[in-house]
Amino acid sequence: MERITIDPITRLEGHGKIEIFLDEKGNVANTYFQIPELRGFERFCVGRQVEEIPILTNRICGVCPEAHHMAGAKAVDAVYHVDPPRTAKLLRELLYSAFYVTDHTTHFYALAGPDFVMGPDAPVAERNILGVIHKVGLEIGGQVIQCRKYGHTVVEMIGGRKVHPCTSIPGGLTKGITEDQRQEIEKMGRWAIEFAQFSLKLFNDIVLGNQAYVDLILGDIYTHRTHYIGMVDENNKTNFYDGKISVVDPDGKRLGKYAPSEYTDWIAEHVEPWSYLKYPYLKKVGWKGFVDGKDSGVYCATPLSRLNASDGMATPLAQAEYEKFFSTLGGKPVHQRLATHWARLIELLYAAEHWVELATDPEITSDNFRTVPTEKPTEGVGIVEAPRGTLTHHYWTDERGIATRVNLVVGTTNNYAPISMSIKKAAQSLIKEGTVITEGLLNMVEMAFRAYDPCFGCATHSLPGQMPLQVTIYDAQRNPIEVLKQAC
Amino acid sequence: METNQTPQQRIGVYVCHCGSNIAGVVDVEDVAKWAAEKLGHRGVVIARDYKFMCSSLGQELIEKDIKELGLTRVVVAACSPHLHEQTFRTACKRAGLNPYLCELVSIREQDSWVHTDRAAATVKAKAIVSGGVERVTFHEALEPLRVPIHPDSLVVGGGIAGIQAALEIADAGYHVFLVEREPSIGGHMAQFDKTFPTLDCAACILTPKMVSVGFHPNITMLTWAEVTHVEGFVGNFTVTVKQKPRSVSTSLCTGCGICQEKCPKKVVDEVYEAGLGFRKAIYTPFPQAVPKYPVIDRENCTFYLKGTCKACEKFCPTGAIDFNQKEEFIQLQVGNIILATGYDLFDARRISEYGFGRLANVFTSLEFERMTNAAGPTNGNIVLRDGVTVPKSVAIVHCVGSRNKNYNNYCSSICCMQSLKFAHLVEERTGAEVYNFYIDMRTPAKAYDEFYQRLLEEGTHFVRGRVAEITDAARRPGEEGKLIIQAEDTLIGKQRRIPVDMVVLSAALEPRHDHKETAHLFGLSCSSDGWMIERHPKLDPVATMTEGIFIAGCVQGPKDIPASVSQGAAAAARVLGKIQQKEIALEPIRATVDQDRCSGCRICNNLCPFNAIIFHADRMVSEINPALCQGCGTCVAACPAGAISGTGFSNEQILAQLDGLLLHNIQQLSAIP
Amino acid sequence: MSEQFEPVIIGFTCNWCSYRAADLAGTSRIKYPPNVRLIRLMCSGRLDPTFVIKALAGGADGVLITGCHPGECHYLDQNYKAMRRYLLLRRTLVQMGIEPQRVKLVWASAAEGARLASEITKLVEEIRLLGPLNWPTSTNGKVELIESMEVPA
Amino acid sequence: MTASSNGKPKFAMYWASSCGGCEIAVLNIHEKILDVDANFEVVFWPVAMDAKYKDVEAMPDGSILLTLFNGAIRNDENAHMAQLLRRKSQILVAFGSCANEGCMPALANLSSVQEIIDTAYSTITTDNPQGIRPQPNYTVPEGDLHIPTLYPIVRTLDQVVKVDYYMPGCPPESHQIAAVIDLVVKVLHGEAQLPPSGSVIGAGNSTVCDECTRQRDVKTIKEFKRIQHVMLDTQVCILEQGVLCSGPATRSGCKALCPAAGSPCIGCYGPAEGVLDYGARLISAVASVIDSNDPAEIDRILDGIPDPAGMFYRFNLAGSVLRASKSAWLNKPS
Repeated sequence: MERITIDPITRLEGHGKIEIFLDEKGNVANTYFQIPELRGFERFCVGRQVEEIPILTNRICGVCPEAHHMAGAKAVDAVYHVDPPRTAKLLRELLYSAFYVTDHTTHFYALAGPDFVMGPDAPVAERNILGVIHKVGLEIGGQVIQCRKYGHTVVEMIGGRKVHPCTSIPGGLTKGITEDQRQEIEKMGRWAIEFAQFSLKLFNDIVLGNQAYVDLILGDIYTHRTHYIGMVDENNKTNFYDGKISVVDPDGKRLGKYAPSEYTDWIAEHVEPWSYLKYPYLKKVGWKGFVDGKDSGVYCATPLSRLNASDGMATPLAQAEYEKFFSTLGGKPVHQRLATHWARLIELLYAAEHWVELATDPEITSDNFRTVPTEKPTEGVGIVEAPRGTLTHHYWTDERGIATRVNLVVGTTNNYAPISMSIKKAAQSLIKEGTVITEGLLNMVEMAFRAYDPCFGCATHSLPGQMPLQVTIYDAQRNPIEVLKQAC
Repeated sequence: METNQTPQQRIGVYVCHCGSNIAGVVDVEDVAKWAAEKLGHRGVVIARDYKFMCSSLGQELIEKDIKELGLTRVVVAACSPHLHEQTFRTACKRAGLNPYLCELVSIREQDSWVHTDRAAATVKAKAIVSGGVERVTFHEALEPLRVPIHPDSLVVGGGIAGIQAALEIADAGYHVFLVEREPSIGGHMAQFDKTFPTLDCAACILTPKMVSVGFHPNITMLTWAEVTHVEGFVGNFTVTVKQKPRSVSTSLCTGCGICQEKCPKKVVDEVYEAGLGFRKAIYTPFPQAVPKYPVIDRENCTFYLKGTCKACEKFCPTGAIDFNQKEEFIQLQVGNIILATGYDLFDARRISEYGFGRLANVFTSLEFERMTNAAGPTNGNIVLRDGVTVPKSVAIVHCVGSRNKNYNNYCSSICCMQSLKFAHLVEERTGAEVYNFYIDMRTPAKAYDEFYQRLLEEGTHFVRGRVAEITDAARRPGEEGKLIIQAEDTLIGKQRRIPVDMVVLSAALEPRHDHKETAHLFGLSCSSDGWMIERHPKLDPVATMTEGIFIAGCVQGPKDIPASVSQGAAAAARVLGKIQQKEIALEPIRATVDQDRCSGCRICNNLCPFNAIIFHADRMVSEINPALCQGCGTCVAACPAGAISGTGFSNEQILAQLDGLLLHNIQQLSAIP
Repeated sequence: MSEQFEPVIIGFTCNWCSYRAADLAGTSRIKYPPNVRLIRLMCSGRLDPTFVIKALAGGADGVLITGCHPGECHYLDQNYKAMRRYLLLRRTLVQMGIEPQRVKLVWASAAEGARLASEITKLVEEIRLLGPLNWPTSTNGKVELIESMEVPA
Repeated sequence: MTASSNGKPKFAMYWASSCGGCEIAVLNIHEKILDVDANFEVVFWPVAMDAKYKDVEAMPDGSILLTLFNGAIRNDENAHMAQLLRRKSQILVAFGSCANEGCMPALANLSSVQEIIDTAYSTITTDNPQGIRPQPNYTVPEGDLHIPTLYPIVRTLDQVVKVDYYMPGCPPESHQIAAVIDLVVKVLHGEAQLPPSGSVIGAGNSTVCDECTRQRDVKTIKEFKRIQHVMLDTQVCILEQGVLCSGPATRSGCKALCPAAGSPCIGCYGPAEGVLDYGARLISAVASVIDSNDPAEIDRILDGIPDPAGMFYRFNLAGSVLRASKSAWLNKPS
């Protein structure tokens, strides 16, 4: 049997590895997407002082430590049965919105951008952020860097540090912000709104304006009819920091909403012996393997999922884009994975708008940002929407507040099954009777991949969408007959 | 691992046989051979064994190698550094090697003397040598710290030992401060009548010394005073003395004694008269008191209690009475300190079966001393409590509170002779029958046993056995109204009941009740019995572990007058020796702060009991004053930044020694038998 | 020699009390097992927990920390600092899977040669019962095992 | 000095078992990144470019001038890459806490791998009736699949290969990274000298307190408190307020960010110069200032530190003298 190995960087580096097996006819028999790393946070968080865990779990992922810090913070609030003052919540959410802006920007320009801006067929060497800058103009590069700077500035102001924030503790934050800082934050937020609008316009002009891209997006290769989940507020509008998790089926029908404490009724994780990463699925529907449809518990948790699972966006500009999104793509739910890039930009706009809302809240500079817990610690769940999926932290403690048990269902993990399915589908559509459209294969698989913005830092530790692929095609004797490479 | 990066040195290893003391248990030749073979890669260029390394020949051996082989480090495996460290350091110095580049490791006290298994002891010796080799590699060439010695001295305690010490130093021409807790110097000896074995009058030999102390131009007497604080170190002590208010101006008082006559308040004299006699509220403890000035005992003085009286003031011809005197604190600068604080007498009440305090005619030795004293409460007459009846039979009990695991294990060493003295005085003054109950008769010193022989001839009865009980419960005819001594006569192996009129208990000498506080105050340590520990029990009996602080008399352990006097003189000689040196070389074991690396976290700041660590708020760094640092290393161990290092006991040295002891430096452990 | 396990114990002594107690044990010819090897410090206050950890990691089966009795420290009260460190270190070592009995704090004055000897004898027996520590980083431990070890299926 | 075709020396950056925060920190030097581009030929940097592993293997030994290696050694792949890059690089820098001392993920060294795996695949949400455990080698109908083998304990880079320089921090602060890049560029232009091999770079030579602006007094601690239970005074030393702070023992260089933000230093910059065991230092310091001489009371006070190993070895366990708990070493569940 012939075997194709798609191995990011190399089999020995191991940040995610794809094995494609062909049958005798040369068609795809099966594909395996393996995650080769386990660090065991669920074990070594046990025995720690529970207030340490939001800092500890930062180290799960240096790309979205803010997400882990927030989920952890909410979990320890729950463990101590303490409700932080409104100011604390505002500040945490402000930090989180700024982080979202940075993260989505990075992904769109550095990772997804090249595919569209440069075009899928552009030479490898140009298909990177520098290529984008050359094409669209240096000032864009400048603005992307500017946007990252602004985001990290806010994260540092509220979170204490640019990477791995440290200020969230049970009952609130260890610090507030001054009026001067608030003004600076507001200024940066208003800039971010413009930048987000500009980005949407860019997407509009370059992508939606180009029928080839639109066809690509709507193409069947990238379509999966899965369930979708995403956090919504009390008005069922998309929210990143707080609310309930809305679950919709492939027809867009809402199966229900669960509160953090109820997550175990909804989510379960399937284990395969050939990968360290588990496969979350909808418990109520059940695990039916790597398949689409209403009867399969496979679900997706991405910007696209969040839009599918919500009734709209809580801010006016983003709401408008939300409506345009679904009307353009033929109503809810949207199953085409490449649309995720557009959805991400809509979230970018929402995050920027919300950033300013929060920065202009009169209570944001109040020094009432701590409530000292008085109750005995027990158990608590904290959920936030990480950019790459719903993030759940669940801690149990003894009466001294020492963790006795920890469970984590992490952002990208939610999408492990759908990603595997997309890979298989891409492979199947491109490998027929032993003929391999190599150039396309590489590219298509990579794009399928990138739509999810997979962050195996969260599951293992490589970077979002940083999946430079190398495809080696082996003949039946397992001799490499062709090697192709692809940059991000 | 440290061991791989140690600078290469040329090390000589010298293993001592110490006759058979070490060689008897440790295979010293093998140890030396092993060191040469197995530690060559660690820098050992020569390893020898020798009968007595400390002998001049042994030392020459080392010096020769230093010169000829160009040794840069020396390890001697022999006895405890506390015995011969200096010896070998000096040897190195003679050969031109900095003395601190020599390490003496103990394979005698810590190996051959405590182990019997030859093989195991030899392995341990190898490990110890290996530890020394690794450690010495990190030794630095050091210069001893030289500090000037303040010529003045402090003697604490005005008993015979303290008096002797003070006079010796003062006569040599140096100034002495003599601090005494009581109103007068003299101590216990001033309470005695006769002294054994010569039976000469205690007062007659003591008073002249007291007087010369009083008049000596080089002695400042601070009586009715106590040391409250000691700071600094050898050569440079700062001592704070609390002068309790006498309520009498020493500049005006002539010591005429009228105040004592006129004072209406009689007080039982628990201290000097041992409770047998009375004194006034304003008093000098005894007629020959030095200084002559009385003190007012404010607890008992009517004026202080009721606010009226002032009889003393009324009658004082010089207007010396000063009711408003306050206590003062005097600071003294001294170079050396002699501690001669003496002993407390065992409280015989603790042995209830002996009935003291319950049975009227049971007396303690000190009561008896006062009774026999012509100037005492009974004018020297030996009588029962009623003050008139002369006893017809007297029992003297030895070892009361001594050599008894319930009280004190030790022998108080003076009781036997004291009891013999008592027996003789009873015999001489009353002709009564005298029974001495003893466990063992201890009369070792000059002319002591002769005195015992004399007593035997005088017809004193000696019963060998510990007294079980003293009771007034008569069981047989002839016992009525008597005190019955119940004891086993171990010589005839019989229980005996002996009725007597009077019993004298030879009470033990005990450490001062406040010996722990004293030890802490002066930075000394006490044995489990409570006596201060000397630097060496045989070779250095008056020095202590603390440079510049000496002990003399009973503070070091029970002893009689001659022994106390000679210790006082010996301590004085040691002090004079130090003063003569003018300056003293101190072990350069000190901690220092690396100013660049100190973060000013202030963890170390209150860890130093000698206040050697100063924090510079301007630069936010801590610094150590080498003059005050005593080198304990606590701050070195505590500094979280590793910014404090300690010479002589650096992390490198200790960790290297550790690796050596664990034989990490040896490639294959199989090399060890 | 018999087959029984002979532990190696590192003892830290204070120059003023326990080291002299060891000397006294020697001069009094009091016997104790040869398993302990002493390091002299100026004071138990000099004891850096690093020394204890290094000893255990370096192949010692036990560590004895000695100092002057409370209140009798030659440097007034530095031995209390040693006690505080010891109590915290011991809690940490337990988490590292090291039996607390392997590290012992004993007060011994310069006069207590006999006591020091009997404490050493006791400790040797206790550790003999516990068996070897053989910490993998030590020469007698098996540090190679981590290169080779596979996750059990 | 090896120059590439375009005359520029070769640069590489790699992650082993890490979180990616180090890469983010490097990206956060913003414009400075262009200096790297201008002065180096980046031959291997998974985050920023297509990384051709086979090409790296093909390079002559020592042909990469500078490699920044972040992440700890958790499995055989990490170890393999460490050895490969050691061979190919003239200067290998342990970059970030994981490579230097293990970082927080090395707290895994308190448990056996077996416990870690058993825990991960039996959590409350895991649907795993047959108790499946991932296998390094597994045969599916179509063929054999391989995933790396976890080592019993997490190791630091220099426990696997020789390291030339150490750059601590979780992650290293961007201003420090920029400073180091400046230095290297200067060296390339012969305007500066490299520090002696084995040195720590991109950090201060004191500890965090040196950069902390809080007022400090002598320390006497009667009670240890948990941060959630105290309203910390923003002006006063956190440790003096009874909350454990690693500042005194932690190498300076971060500008005391955490204390400035009202939370204690967690120690990510690791031990100060010449310190053998970070945790032991901190234990010694903290215990020394406990304000009691009574063993029973001291024990009561110490109950305020329920997880000493976790607090004192938060970042440093893999780099500590003991390196791991006995159960981890022997892979025997405690």
